[in-house]
Amino acid sequence: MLAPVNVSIESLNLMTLVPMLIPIIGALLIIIIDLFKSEQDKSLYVMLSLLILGVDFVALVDSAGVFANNGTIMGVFDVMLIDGLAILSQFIIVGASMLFIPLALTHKRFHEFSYPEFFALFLFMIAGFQFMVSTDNLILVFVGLETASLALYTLIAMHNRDKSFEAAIKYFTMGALAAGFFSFGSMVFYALTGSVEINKIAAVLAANNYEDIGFVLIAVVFLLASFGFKLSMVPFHTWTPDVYEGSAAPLAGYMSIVPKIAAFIVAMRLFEFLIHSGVVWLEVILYIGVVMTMTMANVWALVQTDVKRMLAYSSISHAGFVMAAILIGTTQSNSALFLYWILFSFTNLGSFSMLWISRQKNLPAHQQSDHSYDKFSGMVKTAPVAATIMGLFMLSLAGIPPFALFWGKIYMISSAITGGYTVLALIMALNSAIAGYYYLKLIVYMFMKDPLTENNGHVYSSNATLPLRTIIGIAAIGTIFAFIVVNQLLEFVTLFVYNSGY
Amino acid sequence: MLDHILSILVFFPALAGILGFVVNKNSIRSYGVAVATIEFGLAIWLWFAFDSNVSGMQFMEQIALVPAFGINYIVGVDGVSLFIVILAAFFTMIGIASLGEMKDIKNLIITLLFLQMTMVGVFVALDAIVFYLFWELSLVPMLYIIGAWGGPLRIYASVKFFLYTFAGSLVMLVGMLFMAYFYYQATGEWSFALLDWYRLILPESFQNWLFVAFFFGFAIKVPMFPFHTWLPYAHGQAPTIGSVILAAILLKMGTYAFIRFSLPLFPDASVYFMYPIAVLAIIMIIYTAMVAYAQKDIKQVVAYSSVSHMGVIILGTFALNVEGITGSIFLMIAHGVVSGALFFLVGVIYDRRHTKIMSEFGGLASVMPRYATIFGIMLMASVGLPLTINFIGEFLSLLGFYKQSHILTLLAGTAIIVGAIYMLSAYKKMFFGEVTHEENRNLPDVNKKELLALIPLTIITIWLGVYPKVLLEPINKSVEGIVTLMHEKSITQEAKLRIPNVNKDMGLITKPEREAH
Amino acid sequence: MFEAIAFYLFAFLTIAMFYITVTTSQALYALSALAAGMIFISAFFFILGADFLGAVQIIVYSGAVMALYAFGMMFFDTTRDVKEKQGNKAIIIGLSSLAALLVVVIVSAPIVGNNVEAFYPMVEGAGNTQEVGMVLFTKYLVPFEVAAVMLLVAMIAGIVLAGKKMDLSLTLMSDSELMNMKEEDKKVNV
Amino acid sequence: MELFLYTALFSPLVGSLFAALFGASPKIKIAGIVPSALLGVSLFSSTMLLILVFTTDITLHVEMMTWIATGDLYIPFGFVVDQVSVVMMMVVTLVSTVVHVYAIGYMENDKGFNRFFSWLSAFVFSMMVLVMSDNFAGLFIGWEGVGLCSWGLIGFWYKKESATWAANEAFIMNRIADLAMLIGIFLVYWNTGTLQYYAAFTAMPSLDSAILVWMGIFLFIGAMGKSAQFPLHTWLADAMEGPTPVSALIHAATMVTAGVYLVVRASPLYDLIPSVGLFIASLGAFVALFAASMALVNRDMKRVIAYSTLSQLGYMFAAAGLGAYWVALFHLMAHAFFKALLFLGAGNVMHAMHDELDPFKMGGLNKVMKGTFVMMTVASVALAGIFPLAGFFSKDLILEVAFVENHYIIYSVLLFTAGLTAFYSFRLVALIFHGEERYKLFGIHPHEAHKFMLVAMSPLLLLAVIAGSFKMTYFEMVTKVLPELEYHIHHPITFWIMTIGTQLFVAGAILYAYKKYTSREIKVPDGTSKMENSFGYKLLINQYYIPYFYEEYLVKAYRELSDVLWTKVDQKVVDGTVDGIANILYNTGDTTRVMQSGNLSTMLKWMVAGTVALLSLAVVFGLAARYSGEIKIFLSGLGV
Amino acid sequence: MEIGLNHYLVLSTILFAIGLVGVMRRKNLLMLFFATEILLNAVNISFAAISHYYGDLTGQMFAFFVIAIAASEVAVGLGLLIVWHKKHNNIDLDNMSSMRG
Repeated sequence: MLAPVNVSIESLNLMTLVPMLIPIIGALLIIIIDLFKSEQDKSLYVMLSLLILGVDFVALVDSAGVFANNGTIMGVFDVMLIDGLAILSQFIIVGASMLFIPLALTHKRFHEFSYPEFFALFLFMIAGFQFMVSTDNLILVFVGLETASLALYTLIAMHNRDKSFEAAIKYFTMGALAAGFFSFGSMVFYALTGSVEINKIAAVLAANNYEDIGFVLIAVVFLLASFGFKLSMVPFHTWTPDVYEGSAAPLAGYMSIVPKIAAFIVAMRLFEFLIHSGVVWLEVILYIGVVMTMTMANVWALVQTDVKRMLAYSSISHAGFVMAAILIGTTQSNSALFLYWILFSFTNLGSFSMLWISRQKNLPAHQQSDHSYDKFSGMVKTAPVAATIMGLFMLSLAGIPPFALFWGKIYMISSAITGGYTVLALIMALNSAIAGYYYLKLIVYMFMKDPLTENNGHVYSSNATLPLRTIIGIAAIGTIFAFIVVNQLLEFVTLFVYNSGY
Repeated sequence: MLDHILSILVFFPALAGILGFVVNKNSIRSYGVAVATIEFGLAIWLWFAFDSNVSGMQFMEQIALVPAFGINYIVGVDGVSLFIVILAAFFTMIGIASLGEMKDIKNLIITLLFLQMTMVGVFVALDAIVFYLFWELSLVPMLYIIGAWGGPLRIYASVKFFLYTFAGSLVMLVGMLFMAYFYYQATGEWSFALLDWYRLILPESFQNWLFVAFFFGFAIKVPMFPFHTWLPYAHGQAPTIGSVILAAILLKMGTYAFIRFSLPLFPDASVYFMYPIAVLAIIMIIYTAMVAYAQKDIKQVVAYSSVSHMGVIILGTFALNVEGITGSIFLMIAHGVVSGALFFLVGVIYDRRHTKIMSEFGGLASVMPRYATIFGIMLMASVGLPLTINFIGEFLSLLGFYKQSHILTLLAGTAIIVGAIYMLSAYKKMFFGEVTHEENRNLPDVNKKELLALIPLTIITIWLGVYPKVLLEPINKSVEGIVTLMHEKSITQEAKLRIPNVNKDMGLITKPEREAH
Repeated sequence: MFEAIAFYLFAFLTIAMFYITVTTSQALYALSALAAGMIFISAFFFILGADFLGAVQIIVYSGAVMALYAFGMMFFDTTRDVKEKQGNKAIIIGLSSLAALLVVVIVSAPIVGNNVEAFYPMVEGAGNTQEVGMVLFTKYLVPFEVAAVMLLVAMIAGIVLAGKKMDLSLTLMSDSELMNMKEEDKKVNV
Repeated sequence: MELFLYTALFSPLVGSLFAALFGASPKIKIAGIVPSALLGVSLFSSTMLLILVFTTDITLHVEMMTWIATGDLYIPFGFVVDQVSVVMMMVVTLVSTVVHVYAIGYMENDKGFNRFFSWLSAFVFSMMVLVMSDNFAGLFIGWEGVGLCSWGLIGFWYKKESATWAANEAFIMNRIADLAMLIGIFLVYWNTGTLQYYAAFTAMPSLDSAILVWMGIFLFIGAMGKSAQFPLHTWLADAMEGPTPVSALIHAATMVTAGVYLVVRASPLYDLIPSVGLFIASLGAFVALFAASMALVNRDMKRVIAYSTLSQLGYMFAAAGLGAYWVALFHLMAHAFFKALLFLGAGNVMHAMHDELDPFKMGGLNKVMKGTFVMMTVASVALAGIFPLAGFFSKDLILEVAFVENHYIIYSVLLFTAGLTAFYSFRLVALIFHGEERYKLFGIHPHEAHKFMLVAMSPLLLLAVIAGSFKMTYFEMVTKVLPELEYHIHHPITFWIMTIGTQLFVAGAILYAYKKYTSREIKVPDGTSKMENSFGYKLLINQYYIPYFYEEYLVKAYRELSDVLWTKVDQKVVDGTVDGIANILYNTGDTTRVMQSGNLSTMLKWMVAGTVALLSLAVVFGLAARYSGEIKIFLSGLGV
Repeated sequence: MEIGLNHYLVLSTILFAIGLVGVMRRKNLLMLFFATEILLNAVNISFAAISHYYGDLTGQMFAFFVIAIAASEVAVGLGLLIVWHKKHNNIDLDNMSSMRG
């Protein structure tokens, strides 16, 4: 017979669950409100979500304080792992979500926002991501990942037009394949070590001195394939441009940030110890993968005719750039990853929001897609402020100082140099130069071409409302004045990363 | 106020640019002139306050920016940078003052003010990252100026300009980060401060690698052969004001950076690479001069001539002695004035005829005598006639390099021949002969607004040619400091030999302090 | 011995079933084969002593497959073959057999079992379901709850996507159409 | 006394600037008068300085201000008035004053009157800087300055294609030499540490002779350009496109002699390197003959005189090269007077003939142009070196020098050239002033020049006649600075034989010329005569095909090479590479974007393919695991 | 003839490979979903086997959650399938390539 289990509530550290529970409860709240009184205006749900996320953020600040004092906390039968990485990434997840959600308050009506379920699913998704990053148990990672992904597929499809269905189906199907890869990889690790917890896997492997290197590699291959999919590394990236194009612009922007940071955290937890224990193969593979992802994505972005697709490829390239941090695997590089991603969130969300406020429902005849380059011709003449802001985001993405991404970029390249990856640093630098071309292309269209005849500038803000403008303003300010906060950010991030042992 | 004069110089135009958005379109020109004049006044004030007897940095300011990563906002000025800063202020002023009727003039003037910020910033920055910041940022306004107000190929030209320089400077950035890493290894602290880096003595192989990394950034900016092809496009397509500022100031960033970074940081590498670079410089001089001769477009002639002259500057820089480096700095200013003026002059005729093809002209000397005269003076300055500003620089640069190599100097000296060839033949095509095109017969001579820009430039050209001492003295002082530093830092025998020992009795570190009193 | 026979038998059967599933052009054959395969897999679970898992497998998949059947009926004329344009078969077969081969090469090597300890050992005398429950509600309580959320999400997603509201796309409607629709709604309500 | 120095130096500049004020306005007399008057001031000051230097042997040395000072380099605007420079100053100011006054008349109908005087005075200023400077850099200022003014004045009639072409040619050719000069200056600086004449020359004897040789060669190449020595001589004949006063002043009397002046100035250097001196002398002798031969047949009055100038410069170099600096300087001075006179006379003729230059189209002008006739004849006699005119003293001396120094080849060449000189000079005189009045065929009505122009020329006439008599005074004076070498043929019989022989030879040449060219058979040549078709004539009239060679093989080649460099190398190769890289990237994107076919099935296949690729790599690695050590070493090379 | 862990692993791998074939081969969305189910089930066998051989319950847990995930995926997948079918009246992947490049 089984002996009864006695567990004290204190030992469970239930507070580790608080940041995830808040959005779940919030989501349920939204469903319940809808149950009692349907047909509410979307603004209610937007503000409610914002509020919930705000509370979540405060809760995170609180756990950050606890972490700063006590170090890493394990909770609920050691499933939860609240370390610096978890906290930092949750900050990014929740912060980016807070920037995202007001974008629902558009001037035009779009299908998804008429559902209260949209907001509920959104909050569930956040919770899923939060679980995913704050554990080292592969089971919870998997479940969290799937929760978030399933919600995300739905959010994409809810935009309700052909392209978004297509995007959702593509994403979903490939996601299912990736899920298969993930479970296979985990299975091999389990077979090797009898555990699905990363720290234990690491311990057992180290104790075995990596004798079953073949098995380790199989596991790594499948896990790499699955996270390669999430992080859209070449050649697992193929969904990215299509999905971004198919989904609503802000969601695309969101997808370029939040799911990726979650995946980065897991990848960091999974691969870091392998790299440090001298699995050269992984190093080589990651090296190739990083370079391929950066370069090829850039090269494809060059030939795009649609701004959103271009931004999709560009975000692939940025992800590749950041992936280098995991390859380098020093405290500096991991800090650089967070710094980069925080700064990237502002800029990238800002640029996708700019696309969002210029979203048209009916495309004019000459326009092939929602956000083709032509559309932005001569924007500076008809909408100078908007053009300037958009230009700013592009410059920041290109890594022109002193805008936000520049600081991330130099810290990342510096970490490559410090880590001994000189060639990689050079490749990273040259890729930035290639990337310059397509960002510049938009600037060229906006600033140097003449406006199309029927374009009176209204189109660039046809979807704008005060909340949208506010978000863009915040993103712009964050992009321009990043240099003021970079130091604090850097110190904060480094402290958290260092104290988590990465 | 003097304590912060450099920051004011850097940020005043940008601030004014932002406020300029509010100014009405019809008054923006006056606003721009006013702002630029104030800026120029400040620059002149800086000159007066500048102590020529100090070889080190003056008016230094330091604000922590990202101390965790060793990035600080540090600015300072010495004899090397002082005059380029003044020149930048000057050119922006006369550039705005002489602007003709153009579309979107408001955007243009605001852009120019931002450009001014970046230009001044590059020359006063003493932190590598801050330097890089302004360096990169300067591309953006220029991109816009060329791309929005340029000729038919403007987009190609501007994008090429941007990407080419951008690519080069990214390699340089890697070099900078590497340098900081070395500093970190040596001292355990991150620092991008140039003066900190000066104290670092690197092993020779590292010096060479880093030199190459920096070289890419600088060489493309200069632009050195074979990285020069963006320049003719940029100049050919840019509006007058763009070409003027590009030639007068932006190109100087590269050569300035060689003196500010490459020489003192990597003295041994500088010696190691002296000959290859000199050979490149000579190719630049002769080859681009020949290409200039083949041009049909007067602006292209001036553009290629710029490259050719930049070759002399590079050569002077890599003379690695006081004469050569002083000469190259002086030539930077000289070339700024002269090529700026030449581009102005090309702009004058372009405004009237909307063509720059030389065969469209001919006989202008009788139609526009004043124009021809000023053009002639600038032409003679450009070919380096003594008592014009260019001569001093060219003479000193070549003189300096002669110490390093006789035969190469002889080859480089052909600059004065080939320069004369393309310049005189261009002048002949445009100004001499009978008036062959009817539309040229009644062209108005230079007007007051244009003279506003051209007369000061002419005066400077001759004044500084006759009395260069005002500039040479402070430059010389700072250059002596640099050469001393290089001599003391160098580790190879070869470098010790090549770089003269200027002050045999003075230690490097104590030098600035001693001279300050 | 029994184990070996059972293993090979069911191995053959599952492979055969799944092979049919992925190759047949008859939707109903595929469905049936899939269902059969699932059942055979549960047999492995029973062989391996994971009774609870076996039960869950049968229950879940019978439910899921029933649903699939329903859809299959809905979407296809079950009497006809499903036409699928096939691209390069060599790629498909090559890639998958290569994948299998490579993995098999490595996997067939014996695992070094050193240092592997059962963190959640099976307890003698307790039934499998009991054991599973014990672990599930202690160690895996959080994943379990998250899985509950996941199912909720899936449910909501299914409802939303399959719901009638999706028929009319607000995204594609122009402003005037939207206005008309609102007015009609009002009329209906009145 | 410094005041005189400054007035001598700067009054031409003031004059130039004054005239420049009216540069763009229509002709105004005062723009010519004021500069001329200021030149008079300059002449006066120079005279005062001459007297001062002559009487007191003071060397006046002033430093006006610092020009360039950096590192160890220190170059002031320093001026020195010593025996040598004061002679040059006298020559320059005197001839220029004359030419200025003359030009007031000569240019009276020219639109560019004001501009002309501005340029001309500027030239004088540059020339003064050149001769008065106390250092090489200052010399170079003047050197380039005269080059500039020469450019401006040759191309004065800028509407004429040939004039502007000649101007550019002159400038560029001079530039070639200037480069060598610059190199010479660099050599001086880096080896002596200074550019001041005095200090540099003091330091030179202790230097390695190889360095000195190089210095001497480079400085002399510089001189060759300015003095139009072979092979840089072609510009001088072409420079005759400029107004005649310009030719008189610049291309006869002053600027072209700057090279000689440089060699004389640098005499301490050339004394140390006799081998270079010999080369100079030989080249001088060669040029003397070479130029004279071209003058024999030329049908352009001014060009004939120009070749004559060239030839005389050859004499000067021959003298200077042999160490007889004072002789060279003396000939320089004498030559300045009679050659300027000759040119100005030619100017009168041109005026009279409405810019006709072909002497064959003239003839018999002595009837209408008495004054000019006299002057040109005297000048020609002086040029030919007939006793007792200036040319005799100076030129004969050079022959003596060559003889005494035992350079008999040089001597005989120079002697032969003297005959040629006499011949072509009087060929010209005969063709212009004697014989048939061929101009009538062309309907020209010649007239004598303004009186005041003739008056203005008279000082030159006077000097051309009497300059020789100053020989000894001059000798005493300049040898305070220059090596004091007297050249006496010790044996009086040899001396007399030589002198008289030379005189007879020359006189014979003159007579022959007269006989040949005053005859009534002289027609305007039409290219049919036997002589005109002879090889020698063709060779000479085409200037030994040297200009043709330059044009065909240097200028054209340069132009074509430039075109190739631009269109092929710069656009195709250099820029093509840059664009090529960009295009490769772009095309890679364009061709590989098919990977993104948009078909889900393909995407899934890619994903599986990626995994399989990783797996294969894993297997490869797994198999090679035991070689991991080697792999690591290999990868470390990649910076991994 | 002992059936060891490796046997199960190999079986699992083979089934997984069959799943991959399906994923790559199927152009019909519904049939594609079958293949993804096969992938997950293939892994489950191994989890159960490892769990059995190590005497550790974690594997069973994992398998349990995988089943849950598979079920959820079916729900969402079918939802998408229905939507698509409603609009296009087919579920062929080849008709699903409006976005490319």
